[in-house]
Amino acid sequence: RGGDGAAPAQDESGTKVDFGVTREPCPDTGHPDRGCIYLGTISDLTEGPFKALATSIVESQKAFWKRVNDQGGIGGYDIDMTTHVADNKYNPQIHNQVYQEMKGDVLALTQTLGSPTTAAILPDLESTQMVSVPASWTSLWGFEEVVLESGANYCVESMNAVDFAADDLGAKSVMAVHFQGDYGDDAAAGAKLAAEGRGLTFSSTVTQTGQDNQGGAIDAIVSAKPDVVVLTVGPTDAAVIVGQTAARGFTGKFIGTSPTWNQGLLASPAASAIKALYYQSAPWKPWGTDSPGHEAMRAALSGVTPNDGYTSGWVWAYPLKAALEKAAENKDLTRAGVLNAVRQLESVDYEGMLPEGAGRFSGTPDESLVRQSLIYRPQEGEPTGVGLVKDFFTGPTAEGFRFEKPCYT
Amino acid sequence: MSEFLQSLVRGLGTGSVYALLALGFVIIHKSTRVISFAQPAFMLAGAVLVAHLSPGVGFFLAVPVAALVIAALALGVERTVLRPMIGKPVFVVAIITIGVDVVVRVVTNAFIGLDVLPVGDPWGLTTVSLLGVEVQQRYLVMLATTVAVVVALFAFFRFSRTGLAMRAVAHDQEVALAQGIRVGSVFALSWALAGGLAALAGVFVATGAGVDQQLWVVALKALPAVILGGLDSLGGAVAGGLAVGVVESLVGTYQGDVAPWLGPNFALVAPYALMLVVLLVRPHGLFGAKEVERL
Amino acid sequence: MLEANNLEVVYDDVVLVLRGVSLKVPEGRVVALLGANGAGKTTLLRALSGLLGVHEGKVTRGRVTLDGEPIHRASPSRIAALGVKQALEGRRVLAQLTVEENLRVGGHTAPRAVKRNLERMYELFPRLRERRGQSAGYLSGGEQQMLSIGRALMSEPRYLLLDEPSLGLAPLVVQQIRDLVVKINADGTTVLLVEQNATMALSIADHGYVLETGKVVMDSPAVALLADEDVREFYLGLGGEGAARSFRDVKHYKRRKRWLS
Amino acid sequence: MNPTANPAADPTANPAANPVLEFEDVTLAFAGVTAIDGVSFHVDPGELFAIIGPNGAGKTSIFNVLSGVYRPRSGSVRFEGRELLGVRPHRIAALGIARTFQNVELFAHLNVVENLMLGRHHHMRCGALAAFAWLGPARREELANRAAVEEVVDFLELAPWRRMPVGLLPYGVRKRVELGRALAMEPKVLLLDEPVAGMNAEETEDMARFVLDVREELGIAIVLVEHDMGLVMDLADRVLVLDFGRPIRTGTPAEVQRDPDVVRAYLGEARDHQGTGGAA
Amino acid sequence: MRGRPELYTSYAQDTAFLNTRPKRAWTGALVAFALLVPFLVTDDLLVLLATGFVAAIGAIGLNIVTGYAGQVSLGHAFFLAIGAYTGAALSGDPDGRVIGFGVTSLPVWLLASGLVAGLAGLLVAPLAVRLRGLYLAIVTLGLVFLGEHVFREWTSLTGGPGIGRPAAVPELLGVRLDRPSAWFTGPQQLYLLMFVLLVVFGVLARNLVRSRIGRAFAAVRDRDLAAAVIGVDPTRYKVLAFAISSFYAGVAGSLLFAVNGFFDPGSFGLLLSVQYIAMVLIGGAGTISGAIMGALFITLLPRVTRELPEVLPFISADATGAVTVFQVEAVLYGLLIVVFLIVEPRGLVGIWARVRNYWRTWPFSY
Ligand SMILES: Nc1ncnc2c1ncn2[C@@H]1O[C@H](COP(=O)(O)OP(=O)(O)OP(=O)(O)O)[C@@H](O)[C@H]1O
Ligand SMILES: Nc1ncnc2c1ncn2[C@@H]1O[C@H](COP(=O)(O)OP(=O)(O)OP(=O)(O)O)[C@@H](O)[C@H]1O
Ligand SMILES: [Mg+2]
Ligand SMILES: [Mg+2]
Repeated sequence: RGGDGAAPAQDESGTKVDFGVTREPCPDTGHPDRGCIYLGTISDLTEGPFKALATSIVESQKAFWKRVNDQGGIGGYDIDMTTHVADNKYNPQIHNQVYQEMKGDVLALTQTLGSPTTAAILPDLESTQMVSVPASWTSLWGFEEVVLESGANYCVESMNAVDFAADDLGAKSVMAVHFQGDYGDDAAAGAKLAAEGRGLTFSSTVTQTGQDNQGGAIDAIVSAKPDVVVLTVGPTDAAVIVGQTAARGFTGKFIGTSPTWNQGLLASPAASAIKALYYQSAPWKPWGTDSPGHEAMRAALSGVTPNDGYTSGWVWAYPLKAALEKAAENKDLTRAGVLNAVRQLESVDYEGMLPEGAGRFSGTPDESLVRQSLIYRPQEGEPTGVGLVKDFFTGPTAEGFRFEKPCYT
Repeated sequence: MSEFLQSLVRGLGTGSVYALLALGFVIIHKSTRVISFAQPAFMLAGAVLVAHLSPGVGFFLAVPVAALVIAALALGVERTVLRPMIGKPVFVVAIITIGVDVVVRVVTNAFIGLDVLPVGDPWGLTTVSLLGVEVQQRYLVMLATTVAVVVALFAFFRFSRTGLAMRAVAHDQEVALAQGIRVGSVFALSWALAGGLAALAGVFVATGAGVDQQLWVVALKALPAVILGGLDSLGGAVAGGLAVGVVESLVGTYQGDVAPWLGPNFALVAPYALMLVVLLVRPHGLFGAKEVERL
Repeated sequence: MLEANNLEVVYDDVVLVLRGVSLKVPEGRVVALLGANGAGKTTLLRALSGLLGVHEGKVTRGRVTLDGEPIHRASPSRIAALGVKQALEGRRVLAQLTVEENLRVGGHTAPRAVKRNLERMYELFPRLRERRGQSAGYLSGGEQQMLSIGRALMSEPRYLLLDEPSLGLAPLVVQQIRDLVVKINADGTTVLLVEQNATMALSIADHGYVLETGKVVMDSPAVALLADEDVREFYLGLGGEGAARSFRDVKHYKRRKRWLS
Repeated sequence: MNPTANPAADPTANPAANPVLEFEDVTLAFAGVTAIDGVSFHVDPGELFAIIGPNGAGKTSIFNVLSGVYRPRSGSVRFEGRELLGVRPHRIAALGIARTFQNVELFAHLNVVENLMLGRHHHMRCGALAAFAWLGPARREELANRAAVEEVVDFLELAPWRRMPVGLLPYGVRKRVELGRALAMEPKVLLLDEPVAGMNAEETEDMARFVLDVREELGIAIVLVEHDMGLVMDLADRVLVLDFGRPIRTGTPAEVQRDPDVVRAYLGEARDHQGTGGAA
Repeated sequence: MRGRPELYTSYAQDTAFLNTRPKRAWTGALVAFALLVPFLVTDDLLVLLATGFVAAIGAIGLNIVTGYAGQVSLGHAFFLAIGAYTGAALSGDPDGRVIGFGVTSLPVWLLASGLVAGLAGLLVAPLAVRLRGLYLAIVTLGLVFLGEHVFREWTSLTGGPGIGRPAAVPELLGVRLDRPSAWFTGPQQLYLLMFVLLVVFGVLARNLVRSRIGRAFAAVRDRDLAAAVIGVDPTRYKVLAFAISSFYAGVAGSLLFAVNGFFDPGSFGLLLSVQYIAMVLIGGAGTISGAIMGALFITLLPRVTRELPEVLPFISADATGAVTVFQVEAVLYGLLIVVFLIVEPRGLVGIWARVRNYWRTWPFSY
């Protein structure tokens, strides 16, 4: 055989469909009168470094799409995202393999986790017009038509963090301590742009995941003594870095990019240092916020231990929902139709979870870029361990930034 | 100078954890000639177990309990999976231990949950001043524990028949059997010991921040340590472990100034570079026994 | 009495090596077991000492008994503890261990007597005393053979199964081994002696068996075997008339006679 | 075997004048042991020279020096006038010294033919690229050498076991395969280390026959180490007796046998060594 | 000669590549079947099989040094990486983000990848020949870690970890094989390409191992001291085995990611090396066909374990619960390897030998 099968067809209401859309109802949504749209999920679910985050994203999106179905589905269809879930072990090759396996059976991807992994399927996503939702905030996604990004990317988030450091913490020197790869490099690039723009001394150090691998970063921080360190690492690594530098007498501040935080840090040996030195930047508000979206999420996920992985998964799903709705409206639920719908999205209704105007996928990357982020501090008693310091703001650097290419390459 | 001393002490601290891990590898190798790649999983399991136990029973009870439980787990693995492989090619057995590692680790991961898990140790990041050098308490504890464990092991191997029996089993199982040595018991003992040591090491690694899924990676540092020391030498394992810790720490402190062209984080692979250099000169590590061969 | 009854042994589930072998080793005696290479002598010893498992071998029929108790299902360590000990064929020294450590390993089941027995072995084999601290792997072939025998004696077994002890030993030492067997037998150890050097074996044995391709083809008192035509010809290397032949004379004719083929 | 390849048949060689092998005042020591202590001897072309002595006297060590495995502390070893000390083992093999080993050293996972083919390794030239392609020269070379090996198989009556991995062969056959491998090398000197140890009378006779055939049909000089005095006394032209690494006597079998030192150190009293099969 | 097909009348027949009639028949049938496969199964499976064929080339290489020459190397990932980066750099876009020379012709970069990796093997070999057993294994593993460090830092070549770069461009005679053409889909073309390459490299390796060189490898493996004394230079052949094995690794490395089109330095860790060792051992060390079977087994196993939970009723297909289907998959993967090796330590080849022996002697045991 070869090839993926599915030829374009029309359903009874005249909507065009091809891949991943069936007239038969979804296996377990309980609406026998509706057809089914299948969405794929490729995530890091067993051995990889992001397992903890990934599981909550998946669970949250399950709840998200269930809510969509409960509210009547989209264009006479229910959404199924449980049939095609695959584990990529954070390995590009496995990612590609499981993608190949599911690609003929899904209309779009509601999650493709990781940058090198997603990069491994990107040419295929483009050529098959498979709209997909990343589980990351890389500035690169702003330039990929098929990839639906939400909120401020790492680059912008760090720009705002540095601006905050300069304006509110009076910092004169900044150091970026980061993982290599899209996550850390993107954030470090933003921090650098902002530091240079604001005339701060800037330095940067790369580090790797693993508790006993932070020695280099710690040595670098302790010897350079920057006023503020912008951290883009994992939670345990952050605990080691903040804890050990403090133990060695470092008194500067840390601002962590969103994936750096985990409320478990408040119970770690580094807790006191973290409470004293640590700030947390974020693209959107945490679990416990009052907004229609947050409330809906908490209702849909009642019973889970609060964690902002859930929040992220939930927010990320909105643009895909909007695109599907638009496509249904256009009576074209083919892949091409969905991509076309994305091109028509002037804004996405995030139910208050992101500021007005976010999700303008019709514009150029510079136009659609979300430039607002927030700053939090660790605070015991809050559901995810952080309390607000500075509400959505756009720092001067991000404000004037011309977004013409990804921040890192 | 104090920078140097601090770096050295930190190196010795982490090095003692590597030494504990390396001892596990060496003990298993001594009796089976196999490198057990299941050690990382046992280490992770030990740390996770302590994290779950210590809120209930307290850290100091949780540690021995966890070490025993993991020893029992290792024993079970040996009994079911390794026992049938007695006398089979060592590399096949090594691959089997990798399979075991995957299984144990995946199962353990399920108990880590979404948040970083603290192990509940009393030391935190408190430092004490020792001869003018600021040292974290936990490093001192690690070092002391390692010394105690090593002394106990040495005594055990020196004064019991078992040490010799282990070596006999390792070199020729048929000969050992013919001398009335219970090969199975020797295997079981070495796996249990190694499992317990791994659990202990896991707890120590996790004292600084907490347990996460990637904790097991630390166990790989024991590999250059055992090779450096010599695969069949307990003393070598300790020396190798400490050397790896110290080299890592000192390179981390000074390489940025001395040899920046090696790239950031060269410290993390420095033990491997050291291992390559040492083995060029001594093909059996610093204290390993030469292969005895003649025509 | 150590006894094999109608024993059948299979290797790897396919290679049938012993086909119904029966043999008796009465307490206090020396029994010799002769047979060509590959006849199954070593296999029989393994069956007696429980070491078949290491070689993927199994007793598929028949049984081995020690004083009437079946032991063919027992573990080698248990059989060794009961006092049946095999000195392995072919100098299986533990090369990495020193000479003395090798001997100590041999005394594993008699830890209290190790010191005394070490002294005894060094007296028997002075060569080993000289080499006591050396890695056994560097010993000469004959020295390794001595070590292998010494190691078996270290635990003072009740039944000693010796597999080709004279292999590669100098004539003088072969005499010593012969005397040694006589002596330990006199001291109460029962010996089952597998030998290619049939002259030596039969000269000290009470009884002898001849094994050919997995079957016992002769089972008689040693004196009777010594007198047997075929044994004289094939195992003792004596011509029909009883005179020693020169190798230079035999070289141009070939004989291929077997009892059973 | 291939008679034209037989070096001893080379008319330009002058057997009477030049010994093939000269061992001169060699001393070899290991930590604590002097394994060879000032030993000298020479072997003439076509001669069967035996070395005997108690266990640990240094016989195998002499072989190891000859084949380049051990490097003596002092002395000189010459083969056809050429100094061997410092030459690496595989070069020495290529020069024409082949040997068998006390503990059979065959390549256990290879079959008989492959083991013998390895004996011909240095007669073959094909490199990696030719081997990959298996065309022309590589293939021709393989077949030609294969023919030579089959002659050895015939000569030593190994045909029934040709395709068997040697690890599964009976001990006696393995010893014979080892001899075959040495012969396949087409050596000028053959070193045999205890070729009949562990064999019964009949197998010993077979081996003796092969050794004599090798000598008579191929004219190769042979150095024999053996504890079976029947064999040594019967076959050897001259015998060297060692004790503790030192030579105590060289002479014809008859002379050696009567020497009281030899009897005391090695043979033992009160035994008739003539004609007893087996190892005594 | 009818009725006695196994009787050889010349050494040439005896040493021939496929020396018995059943072997010829089986091989023919297998090749014919393999050529039909692209028209029978879906693209995702073809991609997987193509990857498996490439892995088989790499496994054959590892088998040469490990199975034949007895030098257990855990450094295969390092040589695979060198091949992968050589191929990718040579065929890469000259104006791209990372180093590229625009030489897209497959034969050119394929050969170059092999040669560069082979050269690296040659450089490492002097260290390797001094070591044995586990020492060698772990020292070569050290190579992998050092290599990872270099690849992480050399971002202009590798794109950096977590970012990566495009892989080698499989272009043959001006045709991009990874893109659909008039007659075939991309995966079909890649499948056929990899299959042909596997056959070529498999036959070459087979030739090598039955030559004097292959025998010398085996001699060095079984007993290197004795090998030297009969005229085989152990050092030379250990070095040669390393170089050839690395050449194969280089070739496989350059192709491995051409199927995906993209890779990052994180792909070349301990895990990859271990997978290759597993391929060799599971297939059966010291046989070419074993390496191929082992490579296919390891490549296809995850796919099988992904399918398994669906047919095992007691496992819920839940992605997030306490016991997720993915944990079950991962555990199954580990367990299958363990159980397989316990049951048959000689690998797939051992199973084959058993089956054959069984039928040969059937219905008689013994
Ligand atoms: N582990 C094994 N697997 C398969 N076959 C075996 C095994 N061990 C021995 N054999 C076969 O069993 C037969 C008998 O072997 P055994 O070693 O018992 O003979 P033996 O009489 O001791 O000979 P030798 O005088 O050579 O020591 C031989 O044909 C041998 O090939
Ligand atoms: N590599 C080595 N290292 C240390 N000692 C050695 C080594 N090789 C040999 N020896 C010692 O040298 C002495 C001579 O050994 P060699 O093997 O030459 O004896 P041999 O005459 O062949 O004895 P046998 O008849 O028992 O085989 C022995 O005492 C042995 O222990
Ligand atoms: Mg035997
Ligand atoms: Mg000798």
